[in-house]
Amino acid sequence: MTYTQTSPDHGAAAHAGDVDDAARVLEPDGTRVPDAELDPWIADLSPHEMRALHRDMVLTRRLDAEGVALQRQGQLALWAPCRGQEAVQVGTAHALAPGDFVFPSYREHGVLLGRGAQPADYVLAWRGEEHSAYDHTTINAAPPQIIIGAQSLHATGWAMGAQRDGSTDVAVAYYGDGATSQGDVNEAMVFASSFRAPVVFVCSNNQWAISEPVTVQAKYPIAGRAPGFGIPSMRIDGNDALACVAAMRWALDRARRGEGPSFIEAVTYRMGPHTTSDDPTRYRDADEVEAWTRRDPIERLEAYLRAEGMLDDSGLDEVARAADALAADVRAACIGATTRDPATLFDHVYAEPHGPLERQKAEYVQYLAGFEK
Amino acid sequence: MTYTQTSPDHGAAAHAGDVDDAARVLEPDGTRVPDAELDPWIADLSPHEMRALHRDMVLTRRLDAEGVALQRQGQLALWAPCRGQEAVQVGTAHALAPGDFVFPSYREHGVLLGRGAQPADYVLAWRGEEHSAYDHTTINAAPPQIIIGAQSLHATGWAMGAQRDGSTDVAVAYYGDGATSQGDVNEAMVFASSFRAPVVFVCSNNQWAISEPVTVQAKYPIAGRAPGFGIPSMRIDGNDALACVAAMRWALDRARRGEGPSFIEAVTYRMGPHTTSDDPTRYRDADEVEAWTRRDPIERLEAYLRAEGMLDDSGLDEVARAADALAADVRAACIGATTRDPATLFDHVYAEPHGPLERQKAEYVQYLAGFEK
Amino acid sequence: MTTLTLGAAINAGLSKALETDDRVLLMGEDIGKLGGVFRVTDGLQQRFGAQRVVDTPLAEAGIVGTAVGLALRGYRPVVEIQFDGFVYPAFDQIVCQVAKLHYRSSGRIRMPLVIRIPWAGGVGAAEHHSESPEAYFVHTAGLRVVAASNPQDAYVMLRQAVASDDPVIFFEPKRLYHAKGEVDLEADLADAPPMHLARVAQEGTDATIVTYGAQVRTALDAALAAEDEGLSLEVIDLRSLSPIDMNTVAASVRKTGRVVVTHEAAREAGVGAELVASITEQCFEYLEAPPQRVTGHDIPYPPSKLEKHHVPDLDRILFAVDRVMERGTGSSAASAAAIEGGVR
Amino acid sequence: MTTLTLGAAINAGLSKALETDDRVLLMGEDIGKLGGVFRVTDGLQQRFGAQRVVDTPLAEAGIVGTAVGLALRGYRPVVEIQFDGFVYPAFDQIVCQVAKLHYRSSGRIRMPLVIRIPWAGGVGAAEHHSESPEAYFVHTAGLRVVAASNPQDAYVMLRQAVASDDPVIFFEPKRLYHAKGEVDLEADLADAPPMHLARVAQEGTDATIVTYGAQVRTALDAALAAEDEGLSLEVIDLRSLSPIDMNTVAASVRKTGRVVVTHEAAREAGVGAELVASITEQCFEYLEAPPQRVTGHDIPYPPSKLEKHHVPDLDRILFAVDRVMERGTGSSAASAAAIEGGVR
Ligand SMILES: Cc1ncc(C[n+]2csc(CCOP(=O)(O)OP(=O)(O)O)c2C)c(N)n1
Ligand SMILES: Cc1ncc(C[n+]2csc(CCOP(=O)(O)OP(=O)(O)O)c2C)c(N)n1
Ligand SMILES: [Mg+2]
Ligand SMILES: [Mg+2]
Repeated sequence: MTYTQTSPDHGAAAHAGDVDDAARVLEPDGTRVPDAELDPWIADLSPHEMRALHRDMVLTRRLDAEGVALQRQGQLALWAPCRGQEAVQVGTAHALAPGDFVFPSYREHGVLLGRGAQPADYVLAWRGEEHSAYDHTTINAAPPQIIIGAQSLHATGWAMGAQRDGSTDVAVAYYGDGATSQGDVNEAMVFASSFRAPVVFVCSNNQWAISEPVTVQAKYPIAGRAPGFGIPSMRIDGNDALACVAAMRWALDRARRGEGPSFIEAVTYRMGPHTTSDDPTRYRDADEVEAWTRRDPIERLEAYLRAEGMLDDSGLDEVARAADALAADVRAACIGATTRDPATLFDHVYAEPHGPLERQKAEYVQYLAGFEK
Repeated sequence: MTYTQTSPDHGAAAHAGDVDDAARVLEPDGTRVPDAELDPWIADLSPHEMRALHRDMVLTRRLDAEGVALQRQGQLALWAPCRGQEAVQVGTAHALAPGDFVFPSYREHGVLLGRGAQPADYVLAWRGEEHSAYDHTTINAAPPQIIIGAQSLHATGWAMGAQRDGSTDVAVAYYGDGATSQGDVNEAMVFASSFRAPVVFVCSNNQWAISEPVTVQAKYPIAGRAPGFGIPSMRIDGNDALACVAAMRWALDRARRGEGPSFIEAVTYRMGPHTTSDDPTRYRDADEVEAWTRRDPIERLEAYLRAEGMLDDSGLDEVARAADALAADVRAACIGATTRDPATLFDHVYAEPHGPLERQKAEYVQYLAGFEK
Repeated sequence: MTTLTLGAAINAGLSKALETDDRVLLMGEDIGKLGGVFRVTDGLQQRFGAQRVVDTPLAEAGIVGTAVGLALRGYRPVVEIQFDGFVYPAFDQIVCQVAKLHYRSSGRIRMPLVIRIPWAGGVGAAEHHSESPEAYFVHTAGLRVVAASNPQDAYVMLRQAVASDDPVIFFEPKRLYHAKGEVDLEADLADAPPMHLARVAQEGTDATIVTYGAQVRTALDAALAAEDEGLSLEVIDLRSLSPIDMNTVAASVRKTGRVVVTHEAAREAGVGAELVASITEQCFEYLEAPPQRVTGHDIPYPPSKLEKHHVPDLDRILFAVDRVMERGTGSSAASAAAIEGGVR
Repeated sequence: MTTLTLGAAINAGLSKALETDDRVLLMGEDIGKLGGVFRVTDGLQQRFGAQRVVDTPLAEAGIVGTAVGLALRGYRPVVEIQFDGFVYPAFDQIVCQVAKLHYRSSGRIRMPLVIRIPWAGGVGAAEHHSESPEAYFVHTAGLRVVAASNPQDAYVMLRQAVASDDPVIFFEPKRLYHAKGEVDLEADLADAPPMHLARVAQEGTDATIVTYGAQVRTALDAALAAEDEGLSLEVIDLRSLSPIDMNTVAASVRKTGRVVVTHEAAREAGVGAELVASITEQCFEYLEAPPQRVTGHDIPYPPSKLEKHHVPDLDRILFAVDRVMERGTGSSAASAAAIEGGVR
């Protein structure tokens, strides 16, 4: 539903983590249910596209599992798992046009996949070889952002630029529930609203910011904030890939028609630890995790596609093989990575010549050479 | 009204500067009109209290005029006039209990008056003698804040302390429409809501942030933001002193009863320049200013009190004399101020002993002494 | 040549930049109709429109953060921070994003951003309006930091900053906004000295004063006063604070053997510390006396009635000159007090 | 005496502070149930309750800004910033409010705030997780800045910081969190050396190494390696970065005449610049060679696979020692390479 009301009295009943009142078109068991606001946006979604959604979610999950495994094996320094959040990542990315530009956080592996990332793109930063592995212009994605919420302003500024260029390109900022507490994220709403910038804010409310439940950040549904800034919002079931496509299309369409920013809160769940360094058993109940396994986004779409006859065992096999192939490629890209020459440390600090730093580089190179004698 | 709805569609009609839909109990001509939400809070307001409100507004205006005059005469470096905003400043301050603590911006002269400031308290900072003239514990007011919005967090933290102390003291943050764009102000709403802190946010929407109209900060009424954070808000006519008392009592009462933060948007107008350094003719129309003279907060209450027989010429004379006396005291405190010994420059950087700085002080004092020989 | 104030020279530089490159845009608080609180952007919105001279919401992180996004989209934003003391809310965006994005992206992303900051004290302003935050940015790798001391440099360096593909923190000494000088508005940028070079503002042989921004004037006044004492002081205007042009500084120190560094910012870990450290490292055997720092005290900026005791003046510089000359301290300083009235 | 890791020593210090003074409270992200991402606050929420060990919303300006308000109400907040790189959103509140409120109020307001920052690199972390921002705070008047290098100091200095009526930025060298040492948990705070004093970590006569934080270990290792070369190095652990205990530093430099300053932060206008400048000013006639700085390069912190080339190690320190000793550079460094494996 379009979020137009945030009465404190109404809110007292709602809870920032509730998923029941979020909009969806697929029930957890895959049953298709109508939603007047979402349905129009996916009326034309072909079986082919739905299968692609399913496939990309499976690929994302497989890739994510590979990231965890590579970290366990000492090949990566760290990994931030996205298991459970495949629908919102893949679904929203699916709705994008090539010219759109995404500003992801560190956990948006499914978004990168949707943008056409190459195997090495997923892992080199986590391995510590590069701060950002991919070329932002190739996949139209900014480097993954670690400073929580900072990218929301970058997306807004990029959108202001797109607007000035007279293009219909849209910027998308991805961030979590925790990020909504940051000043930057709120300032982004102010700027986006004030300038009617063609930007979409996608908040993946995965219920946790490391060990803090979403209720530390918000008492009432996060989607209720944007309207106060003049930004219409939708609160959707983030484990329903079709709802995610629909909401994203609604938002992108508004942006392309010059109606400015929109906000999407996708209610989902972080099934794994915050990162491979984290131990969630210290702060959350197994019951809660268990309950969310029954809302799995992949099983949900799979059940629907099977019931509708759009996907069968052989299709699933094919997807599983593609997923394994991707994982193998990622693994190869990771293990095959070599660390660059230390002299390159000094490169790209500045785009233009910088004498003192060039001297520091020369001195360090000379110093290193001393060991080779 | 309690702000519970901020539909973008509804909002498209509303305008962040509109005053017509703000709640009031006095029309601009002083006619008393009913308001179901405000009325109960001022049902017991005595003629004596209403006269005090009027008197404090007149004193504030006179004091403010003296500040401008002192600046013109070179006695002050700068002054930020509050003319036109007396009702919200005096009205909200009037509702406070002694133990409450205010966190003002630089323009809240009427709030300081309500807190019992002494003549020198208004001017010494503007003269450049001190950063903050008054003792915060005497008038329960933090130093006036120049970093826009920063005090909203201080108020929230203070309220968290009051809460821990089990007291019923309430913190009040005062800021302008421009401040609502700052990250700090939004983070303050997050913290206040999350911890149910007994804090009241009073936003004086005086339509301008220096040269920028409020529409640069907000497309829709600012009061619509707080509910999204789980904070109920009221949007009131900030030139109606009685409405200001009522709204503040509503908010304080909530805080004291443990119901947490509230937000008040008082729609008012900055009749003068931003500061004495500013030239508003560069950016706003005389017509607009002219229109607002017809909504004068003092005339409005005066008309009402006269019509009700609560105030007569002799009462007005007495108020005028008190105002002149205050202005004379302020002038005397200002002109009589002396600049402190330069050696004190080094004092109070640290609360505890600091060898290197003490040596810097000693060296500078010795250096100065060299000129006296 | 045209006679312009420093403020007008920057205005002319901005105007030229907007004219020359349609990817340049200005952003800030009150820079449009009002023309900025110092009128530095006066008339620009009227001339170039509100899409290119943008009054932003009141949020510095927002201004710099959206400018980062605009740069990613190919724009060259020139951001105004209204006063020195209001840059801190944008510090995170400047340090983690503006300064690092080129490096973080292995050179793929460029950040041709200029952040203009009306800067430093001596104008009788209120709290937070007289800050000297330059050392924070000098310590931050990835940023270039410059400070103009006269209208000609202000005009040229502003245009160089806009043309640079690196982010530039551009400090404007606000107490010189009304100082006048000759500006060559037509000169070719390619002929101008590059932004990163220091300038010998006055030649001398007995000692070197290294400084920047508004203190250059004070140093020149000090050099004039010292002449009466028979002292020949060389004054170096750094212009670029990061990188520092140590070639020019070291050449001077090797010549004079004595050096006074002066700035308004606090001493502890300030730009003066870097200068004294680098000078010592590079000119150790030439130094005839320990370098002296004449800086703001290690205190928050004081109330304006007392600021004349904080901002280093002619006397304090001469006092330090006496020390590096190893003369009885205080003599020339006290005698110079007579002419101090005319200095600031 | 108890053997504790540095992290556990801080935990013990926090626990003691919470126990001793009920106006003390802890605030930060994930410090409650989780006990912090480094487990430094482990068990404290369980023991002291959620009103005193507070999981805050994810907003650093908010954390520090509300702590300011709590201090105004008479509390003594101890704030945790989760990682060094996340302190910048709070920079405005720290510089304009925390550091200045005592001064701004002519001493009427006190800011007994501690801001704990897990700090610096060498642990293979992701971007923004290995920053060394100390110079920003050292340059800011009104703050005290300290850095512990061992469990005993960590325990005592944490408690001194909490007891101080001034705001203290408390840097915790994260790569030493698991380093063990003896801690006297019962000792009287009054008997401990004051927080602002440096410590001679090792006595020596040929040259002085001045450092702080995790680099103290590296410097001690370098001193050990240098012994084999017949060199006696004195190592000074600053402990307090603002103010710097120049008495201890200068006494050592006057003795040795030669000095190497090392830290992980970038060189330009870093704490090392202040040290070299102050040493030169105060010990000029004792210096036999120009002081050397061994610092992180003037680059953003690199990707972790390359960090060993950024964080100064034993070899780089010895290389600099050779230079201050005016010996053929590189000799002892190269020979020391053999034992480097065991160092970090
Ligand atoms: C400015 C900043 N503060 C703190 C952190 C540390 N941190 C990393 S992730 C995280 C939680 C983020 O939660 P959320 O926004 O919900 O995203 P999620 O991890 O759940 O995807 C925190 C506190 C950070 N990276 N940046
Ligand atoms: C962080 C910060 N940025 C900019 C300024 C400069 N400034 C001072 S007052 C002001 C406008 C404030 O407008 P508003 O919040 O509406 O308050 P008003 O002055 O109207 O009372 C600005 C931009 C400042 N003081 N602090
Ligand atoms: Mg989350
Ligand atoms: Mg205003």
